[in-house]
Amino acid sequence: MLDWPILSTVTFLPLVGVLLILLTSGNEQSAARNARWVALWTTLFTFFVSLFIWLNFDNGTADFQFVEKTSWLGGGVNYHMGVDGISMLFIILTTLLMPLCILASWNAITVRVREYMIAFLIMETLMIGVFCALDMILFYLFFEAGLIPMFLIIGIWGGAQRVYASFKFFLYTLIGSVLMLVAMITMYYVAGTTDIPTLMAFHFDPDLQLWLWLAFFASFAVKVPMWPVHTWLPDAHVQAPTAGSVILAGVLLKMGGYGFLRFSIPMFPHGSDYFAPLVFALSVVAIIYTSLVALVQKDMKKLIAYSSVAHMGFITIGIFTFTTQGLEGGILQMLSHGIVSGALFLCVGVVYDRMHTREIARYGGLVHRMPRYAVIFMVFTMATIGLPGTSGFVGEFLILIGTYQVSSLVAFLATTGVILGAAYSLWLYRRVVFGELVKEDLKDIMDVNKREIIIFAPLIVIALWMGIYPTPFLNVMHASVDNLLDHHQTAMQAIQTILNAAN
Amino acid sequence: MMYVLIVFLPLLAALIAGLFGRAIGDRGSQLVTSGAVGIGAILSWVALYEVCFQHHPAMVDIFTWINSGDFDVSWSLRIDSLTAVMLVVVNTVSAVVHVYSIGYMSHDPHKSRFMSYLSLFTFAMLMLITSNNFVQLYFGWEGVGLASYLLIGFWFKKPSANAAAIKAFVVNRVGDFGFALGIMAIFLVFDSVSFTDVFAAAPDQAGKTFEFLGYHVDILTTICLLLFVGAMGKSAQIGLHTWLPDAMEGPTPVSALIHAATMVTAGVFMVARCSPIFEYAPDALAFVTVIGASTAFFAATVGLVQNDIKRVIAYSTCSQLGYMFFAIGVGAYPVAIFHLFTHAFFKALLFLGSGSVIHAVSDEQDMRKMGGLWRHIKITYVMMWIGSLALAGVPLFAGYYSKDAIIEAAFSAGSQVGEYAFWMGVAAAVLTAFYSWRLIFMTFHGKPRASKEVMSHIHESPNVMLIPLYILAAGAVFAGMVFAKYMIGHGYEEFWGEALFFKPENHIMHEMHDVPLWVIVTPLIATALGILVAFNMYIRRTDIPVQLAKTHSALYQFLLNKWYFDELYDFIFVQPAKAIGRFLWTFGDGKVIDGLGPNGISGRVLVLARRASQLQSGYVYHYAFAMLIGVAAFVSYFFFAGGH
Amino acid sequence: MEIGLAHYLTVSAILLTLGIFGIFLNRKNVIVILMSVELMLLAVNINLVAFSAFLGNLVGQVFALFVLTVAAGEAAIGLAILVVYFRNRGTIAVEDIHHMKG
Amino acid sequence: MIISTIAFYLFAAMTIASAFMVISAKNPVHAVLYLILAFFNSAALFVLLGAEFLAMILVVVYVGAVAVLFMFVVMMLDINFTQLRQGFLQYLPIGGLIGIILMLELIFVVSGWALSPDAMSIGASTASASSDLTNTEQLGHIIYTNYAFLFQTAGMILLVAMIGAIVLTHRQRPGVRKQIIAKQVGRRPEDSMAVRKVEPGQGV
Amino acid sequence: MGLPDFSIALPEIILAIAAMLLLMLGAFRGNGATNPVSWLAVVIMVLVAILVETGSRGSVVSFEGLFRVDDFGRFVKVLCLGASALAIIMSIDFNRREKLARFEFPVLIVIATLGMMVMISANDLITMYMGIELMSLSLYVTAAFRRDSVRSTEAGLKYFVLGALSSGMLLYGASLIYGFTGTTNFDALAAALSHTDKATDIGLLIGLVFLIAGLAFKVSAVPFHMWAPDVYEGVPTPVTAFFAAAPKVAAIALFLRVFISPFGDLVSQWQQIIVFVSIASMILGAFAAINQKNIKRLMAYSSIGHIGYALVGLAAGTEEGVRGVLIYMTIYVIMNIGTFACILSMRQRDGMVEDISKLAGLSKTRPWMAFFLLVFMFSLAGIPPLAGFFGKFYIFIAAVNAGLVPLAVVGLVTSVVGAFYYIRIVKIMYFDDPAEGFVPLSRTQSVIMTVAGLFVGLFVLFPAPLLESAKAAAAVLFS
Repeated sequence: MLDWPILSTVTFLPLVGVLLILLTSGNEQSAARNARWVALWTTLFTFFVSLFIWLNFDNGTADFQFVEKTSWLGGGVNYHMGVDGISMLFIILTTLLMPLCILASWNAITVRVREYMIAFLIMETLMIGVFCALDMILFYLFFEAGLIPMFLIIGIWGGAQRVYASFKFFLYTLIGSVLMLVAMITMYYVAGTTDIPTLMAFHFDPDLQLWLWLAFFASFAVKVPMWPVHTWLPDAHVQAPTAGSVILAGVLLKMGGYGFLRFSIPMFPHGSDYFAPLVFALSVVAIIYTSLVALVQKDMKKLIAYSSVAHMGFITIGIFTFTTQGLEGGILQMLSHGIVSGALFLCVGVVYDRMHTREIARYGGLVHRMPRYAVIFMVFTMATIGLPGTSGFVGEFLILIGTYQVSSLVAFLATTGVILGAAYSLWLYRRVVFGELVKEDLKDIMDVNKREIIIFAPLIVIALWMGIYPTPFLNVMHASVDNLLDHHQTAMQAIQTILNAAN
Repeated sequence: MMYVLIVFLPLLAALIAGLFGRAIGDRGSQLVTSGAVGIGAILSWVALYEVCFQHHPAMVDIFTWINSGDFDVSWSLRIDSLTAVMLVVVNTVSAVVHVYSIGYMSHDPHKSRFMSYLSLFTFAMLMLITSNNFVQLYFGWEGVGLASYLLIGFWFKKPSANAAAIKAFVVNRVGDFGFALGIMAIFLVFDSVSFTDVFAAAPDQAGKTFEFLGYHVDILTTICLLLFVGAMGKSAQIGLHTWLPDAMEGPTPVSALIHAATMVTAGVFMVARCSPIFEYAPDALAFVTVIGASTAFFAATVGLVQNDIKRVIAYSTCSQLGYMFFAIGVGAYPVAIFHLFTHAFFKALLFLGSGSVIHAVSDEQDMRKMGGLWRHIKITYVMMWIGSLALAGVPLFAGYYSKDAIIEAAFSAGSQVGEYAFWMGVAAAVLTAFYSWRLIFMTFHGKPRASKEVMSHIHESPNVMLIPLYILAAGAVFAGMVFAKYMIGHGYEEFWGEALFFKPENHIMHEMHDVPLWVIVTPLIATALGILVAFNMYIRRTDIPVQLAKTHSALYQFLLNKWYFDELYDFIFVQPAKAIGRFLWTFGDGKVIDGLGPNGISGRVLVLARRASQLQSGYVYHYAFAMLIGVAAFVSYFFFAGGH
Repeated sequence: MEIGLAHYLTVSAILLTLGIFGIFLNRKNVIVILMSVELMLLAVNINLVAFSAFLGNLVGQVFALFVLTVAAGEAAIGLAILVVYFRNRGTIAVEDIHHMKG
Repeated sequence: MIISTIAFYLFAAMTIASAFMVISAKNPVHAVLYLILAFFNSAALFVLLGAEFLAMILVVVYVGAVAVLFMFVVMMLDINFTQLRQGFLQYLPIGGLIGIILMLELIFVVSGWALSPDAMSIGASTASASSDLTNTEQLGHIIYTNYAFLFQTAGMILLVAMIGAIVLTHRQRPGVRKQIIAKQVGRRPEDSMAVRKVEPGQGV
Repeated sequence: MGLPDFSIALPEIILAIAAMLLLMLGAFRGNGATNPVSWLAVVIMVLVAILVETGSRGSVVSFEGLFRVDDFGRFVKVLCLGASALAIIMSIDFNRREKLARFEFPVLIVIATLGMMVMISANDLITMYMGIELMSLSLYVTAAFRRDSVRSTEAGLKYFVLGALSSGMLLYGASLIYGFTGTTNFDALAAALSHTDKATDIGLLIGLVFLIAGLAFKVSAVPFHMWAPDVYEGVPTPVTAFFAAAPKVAAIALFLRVFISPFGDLVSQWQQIIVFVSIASMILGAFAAINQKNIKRLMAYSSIGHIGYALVGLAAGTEEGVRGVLIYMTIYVIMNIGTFACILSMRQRDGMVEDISKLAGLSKTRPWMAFFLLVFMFSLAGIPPLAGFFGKFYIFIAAVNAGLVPLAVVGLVTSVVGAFYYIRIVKIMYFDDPAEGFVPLSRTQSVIMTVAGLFVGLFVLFPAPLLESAKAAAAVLFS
C-alpha cells in the first residue's frame, strides 16, 4: 500500500499534460511538435506511475485497494476511488495504449495537433477514472464524459463519413446510458447511497433487480456492443482516426464488460441470473452474425470492427456464466482484445497512413515491400484468431471452458465463431499482405519505420506473454473473481428463499 | 534437461532464423536450424533407448500456464514410449527434411524464413507429442496448424498457395472445433485436463450419460467422438480431408515433413494417446474404424487418376492415415503407431524423391509432362522404387510389417466394422500398389513427354538432397524389420509400458498373430495384382487408360474431381456463408437494425421535428388558440375526472 | 328570484370567454384584441367584486382596484407597441403579423 | 328586490351584448364604443354589488382614459377597417366549439358556487367590510396602510407604462425648433449683444 | 395601524429609488449617458444582491402578510439580480454598435428586476400579480425596444397580446381561488386548504388550472410556450439573453412558492397538470429545436425544454424537488448567459448574424469562443462532468424519489433527442470548414463567456456551495 493517492494521481496526470500543452505557444509547426512531445511524455509518465499500482497490488485480497474517499456532492455521494483485481489491469491497459496512440498519431495527424493531443489526454483521464471510480455517480461521470472527446476525435479527425459516425456513436451511447442513470438514481433512492462497495452488499428487491438490470444492460450492451445495438461500432471505427479506433476498441468497449462485472453481477444477482439466457442468446447471435458479416467486408477497419463485436460476444458470454473460468476468461479476453484489436487497428493505420485508403481491394502483396509489417500483422491476426500461445487463446478458451459448464449448446455455437474467425481474419490477411504485388502505387510503399516498430513491439510482447504465461494477470483476478462468485452464490440463495416464501 | 533441449532447441533455432535471419545470412540460418533439429534427432534416439528399452519414462514440469479456479494447466513434458517413438519420427524426419531443404530451396530468396518455419513447426509438433494435458496438446495442435499454414502459403505470390493455406487452416479449425468441445467436455466431466487425472478417472465414467446440446448421451462416446473430429481434421480423414491435396501447393520438403510424416499423423497419435478413454467408448472406436477404412479406400480411388505427382502421394498419405485409424478402431494401437513410424520414413522418402524429380524437371509437377526420366536421375529412381515397395507392403520392406499387421488386426477384430475395414484395407492395397507404380511408370518410363529444353536441363540432385534420401531409404527398408518385434511383436507390452492402454478384454494384439493364412496372403496378392495392372496399363498397353477414361467418363470425372467434395463444400458452406454474410450486412444491419434503429428513429425524429416546428405558424391567434386548448383541456380533465 | 353570487359569476364567465374568443377568433386588427383583453379583465373584476361583496371582505375590491390600475398601464403599453408596429408595417391586421414562424 | 333583480338582468345582458359586439363589430370605432358601453354597464353591476368606488373608477379610468386612448389610437392609425379577410369562418367551428365547451364548463362550475363558511370567516378576519363607513372610506383606510406596498408597486407599474410609451413612440423630429429653457436662461448679454461704437456720419 | 416595517423590503426600495434616479440621470444627460447609467445599474444590482445575501436570515413576513423574505427568496433574488446585471453588461456593447443605446434600457431592466423581486417575495395573490405585471410590462417594452425593426416590434406585439391573455387567465384563476377561500394571503390560503375537506372542489381546481396557465406562460411551458420562439428571435439579442434567464428564474420561483406553500396540500391535484406540462415541454423542446436555423430561436426551444426539466422537480413536490429546481435554474442561467455571450459575439463585418451555419469552422477562427460554446452546448445537453448534468441529476433524483420514474425516463430520453441539436452546433463549429470569421470579441463578452464557461466546466470540483445553499433555500418552503 502506498501512502499517497496513486489512483487520483494516475487519473489526473494527463490533465497536467493538457495544461502544459495549453501553455505552449509559438507558430503552428512548433506548437504541434511541442504538443506531440508533451503528450508522449505525459502518457509515458502516467504509464510508469500506473505500474506502481500493479507493483503494490495485493493479489491476496478481494478488497478494494488504494482507496481514496473524500466528500463530494454530499448526501452519500463521495469522491471514492479504489481498485480491485477486476479493475486494476484495465488501468494498466489504458495507460499502456495511450502512449502508443500518441505515437501512432505522430505523423498521421497534421491539423489541429494541439487539440488532438488535448482530446486524447482528457480521454485518458476519463477512461482511467471509469475503472477507478467506486461511486456510481463518479463512475457515470467518467463513463459519460468520455463521449465528448471521442465525439470530437471522430468528428474532427475522422474520415469522409465522420459526421454520421460521430453522431451515431454519441447518440447511441447516450441513450443507453441515460437509462442507466435512471437506474442509478433509483438505486440511490432505494439504498440511500451511491457507494459501489456498499451497494454490492445491498440486497435489492428481486423484482426491482430485473428492471435495474435491464437499465444497466441498455447502457453496457451498447457500449460492449452487443447485437443488435452494435451498428454504431463499424461506423465509428471506420471513420475514427487510427488512434481513435485503438482507444475505442482497446478501452471504450471494455467499459461495457467492466460495467457488467462491477454493477450487474454483484448488485443484481437475480437479474443477472434471470437474464443470463438473454445475454447468451444475444452474444451467440452476435458471434455468428457478425462473423458472417465480417466475412464479406470490403473495408479493413470495418472487418476488424465486426470481429470486435464477435469477440465481445465471447466476453459477455463468459461473464454471465458465473464460473471462475468464464469470468476470468472474460476479463483476460478483454485485456487481450484491447491489445490485439488495438494492434490490428494500428496495423490498418500503418497502411492507411501510406495509401490513404482502407479498401481491401486496393491492397495485395504488401509482403514484398513490407516484410516486417507482414510479420507484425501475422502475429496479431493469429492472436485474434485465438491461436494457442497468443493472448487471444487463453481468454477465449477459458470462456469456452466456463461456458461449457453452463450450457454445451452455447459453447457449441460460440465455438463456431472460432472457425469463422479464422476464415475472415486469414482472408483479410491474405488479400492485403499476400499475393502478387500488382498495384502500381503500392510498388514503393515503405515498410514499418522505427517509430512504428516501437509501437508494435510492446504489443507483440504482451500478446505473447499473455498467451504463454498469463499467470501474473490471472493471479490478480483470482481473489476478486472468487469473491464475486461467492457473493453471487450467497445472494442467489437468499433470493431463492425470498422467492420461495413469496410463492 | 535433455527433453527440454529436444523440444526447445527448434524453437530457439526458429527464433534465431526468423528474427535475425538477415543478420546471420541464409547459410547461418540453415546451419542453426538444421543443427538444432539434428541434435534433437540424435537426442531423440537416445530418448527412445532410455524410455522404451530402459523403461525410464519421464515427466518434466516447466511452469504454470493457465490457472483459473479448478482449471489448472502447466507447460510440461510427458515422455513415455509413445512420445519417444513420436520424437524419433518427428525429429528424424524433420532433421532430414531440414538438410534436404538446403538443397531444394537453394534458388529461393527466402531461405531463412523457410528454415525458421520448419523449425517452428518442429517445435510445435514436439510440444504436441510431449504434452501431458489436453490444452498443451491443443497448443501444439494449433501450432502445427499455424506452421502448416505458413508453409503451404510459403510462396505467397501464388493465389492457389494462399487459398490452400487458408483452406488448410480453416478446415483444421473445423476439426479443432470438435477437439476443443471435447476438451471442454473433459473438463466438465473430470474437472481436469491433465492426461494423468483424466485417464485415471475414465473407467469410472464408462456408461454414464450427460447432457449435450439438449440430448442425453454417453459421456465417453461423446468425448471420444468430439476428440476424433479433431483428429479427422488434422489427419485428413474423409470429410475433412479436402485441405491435404491442396496443401501440396507448399514446397515439397514441407509436404514430406508436415503432410506426410508428422503433422497429419498427430490425429493418430492423439487417439492413441487417449486410448484409456477410447477403450471405454466402443461405439466411438467403431466410428473411428469406419471412417478410417472408408478414408483408406476413398483416398486410394482418388489417387488412381491424379496427374500431379505430389497429389498422388498426398492421397496415398490420406489413405495410409485411414489404415492407421482403423487399426486404432479395432484396438490395435501399437500397430497403428508402428505403421505411423514406418510410414513416416517411406512416405517422406516418396515425397522427397518426388521433390527430387520435380527439382530435376524444372519445377514441373504434372506427370503427363514427364516420362522416361530414369536414365537421367537414377538415384532418385531407385529411391522412388524403395519408397513404393515399402508403401505397397512388399515383404521385407517396412510397409510390409506394419500394413499387413493392420489388415490382420482388422480381420481378427471379429466385428462387422472390423470386417469392413479388412476388405476396404485389401481393396485399398490393390489401389495403392496400382497408383504407386502408375506414378513410377508415368514418371520414369515411357517416352519423355517434357519439352526438349526441360529435358536438357535434367540433372540428378546434389548430395545435400540425396543424403537425406539415403537415410530415409534406410528407414524404409529396415524400420519394419528391426522394430516390428518390439513394437507389435510379443514383447509389445514391455516396449509401450503404460503409454498405450488396453481394456482387459482387448486381446487383439495376440489374436492378430493367429489369423488364417489366406488373410496373410491376400494383401500380398492384392499388391502384386495392383503392380501388374499398373504395368499392363502404363508400360505395355498405354492406350488402355485413355480408353477407360472415355468409356467410364462419369466415374473418371468423379474420381478426378475427388468425389466432388470441394464443390460440395463450396456449395453447402462457403457460398451460403458469404451470401448470408452479405445478406446480414446489407439487410440485417443496414435495413433492419439501422433502418429501424438509429437511422429509422432519427428519420422519424426529423419528421416529428418538422411537424413540431410547423405548429409554430407565426399567427398570434394560433398561439392564443393553443393556450385556450391547453386551459380547456385541463379544465375538462378536472371537470370530468373530478381531479382524481 | 334572488340575485346571488352565481349570477354574477356567470356573467363574468361569459365575459371571460367572450374575451378569449375575441383574441383567437379575431382576424381584423390587433386593437380588437386589446379590447378583448380589457373584457377579460372586466370579467375578472366582476368576479372579484362579486366575491368581495358576498364574502363580506374588501380584499377582492382592493384586488380589483389594482387590476384596474395595471390594466390602464397595460393598455398604454399595448397601444404604444401597436403604434410602433404600425409605423413599421403600415398594418395591424392580425393576419399580417407572422413574420417569424417555424 | 325586484328592481335590483331587473336591474341586474338588464345590466348583465347589456354588458354581455356589448361585449359581444366589441369582438364582432366590423368597425373598430364601433367596437370601442361598445366597449365603453360594456364598461358603463358593468359599473352599474358594481354599484349593485355595493362597490361604488370601483364603479366610479371604472367609469373615470376606463371610460375616461383607457377607452379614449383606444379611440385615439384607432383614429390615429386610420386603419382600413372594411377589409375582412377570408378564412375567418373556416376557423370558427373548431375554435368556437372549444370556446363554448370551456364557457359551459365554467358556467356549470360557477353557477353552483357556494361560499364555504370557512371562507366567510377568513374573510371576516382580514379586511372586513364594516357597514359604518362608505365603501370609498373603507378602501381608503386599507389602501394606504395594509396595501401601501402594493400601492407603491402600482406606482412603479404606471411609471413603466410611462417610460414604455415614451421609449416606444416618442420620436425626435429633426428640424423642429424646440424651446430649450436652460439655453434661454443661460444666455448672456455678451454672447448676443455687441456694443459698437458708430462713427458719426459713417453709418453701420 | 402603524406603518409597516419597510426595512425588510429595503433591497426592493433601493432598487426602485435607483431606477428613478437613473431615469432622471438619463433624462437630464440624454442618451449619451447610456453607458454610465448601465454601469451604475449594474453596480446597484450587485450591491443590492450583496445586501440581499447579507441580510438577516430567517423568514420574515411584513406589509400585513403581503411580503415575505426568506432564504428561498434570497437565493432566487441573488440569482435574478446577477442574471439581470449580466444581461445589462452584455447589452452595453451590443446596443452601442447597433445604435440602440438608450438609457431607458437599463432602467427598464432594473424595474423588471424589481418586479421579479416582488414576485419572489410575494406572499399574497395580489403581490404576485403586481410583481408579475411590473416585470411583464417592462419586458414588453424591452421586447419592442428596437422600435424601427419589424421583427422586434412584432415580437413585442405578440408577447404583449399573449402576455395580456395569460395574465387575464391568471387573474381569473386568482379570483376563483379568492372566492373559494375568502383570502388571497398565502399563509391563510395554506391554512384554509389544509383543513378543508373540500380540497378537491371543482371550482378551486379550475381556479388552479387558470393560475397554472398564467404562470406556465411566464416560464414558457407547453402549451403556453408559443410566444417564446418568435419573441426570442425577434427581440434584440441582449434582450433575448435577459428573457432566457432572469424572468424564467423568477417565474419558476413563484411557481414553486405558490404551489408548494399555499397549495402544498393539493399536490396530488396539480401534480397531474405539471407532469403533463413538463413532459410536453421536454418533448417539444427537444423536437422542435432540431429544425431551427436561427440560433436564438433554437435557444428558445432549448429553454422550453429546460423549463420542462425544471418542472419535473416541481412535479415531485418535495423538498428535494425544489432543491433540484433551484440547482437546475442556477446552472441553467449560467449556461444560458454564457451561450448568449457567444451568440452576441457572432458579429461579422456587416453586422450581427444569427444563422447557425455562420458558426461553421469557428473552432479554427475563434478557438476559445468555440471551445466555450462547446462547453455550453454539452452542458445544455446534460453531459457530465459539465454543470448541466448535475442540474438534471438532482431533478431526476427528486422525480424518482417521488415515484415519478416514467417522468424521469421520458426526461432522459428527450434529453438524448435534445443532445442531437446541441451537438449539431458543435459539429458545425468543429467539423465543418471555416466560413467568414467574426470580428474580434468585445472584452465584456469574452469575460462573461470565460467566467460562465469556467463555472460550467469546473462546477464538478466545487459543487458544495451551490448544493448547500439550494438545500437551505428549499427547506424554507417546507418548514
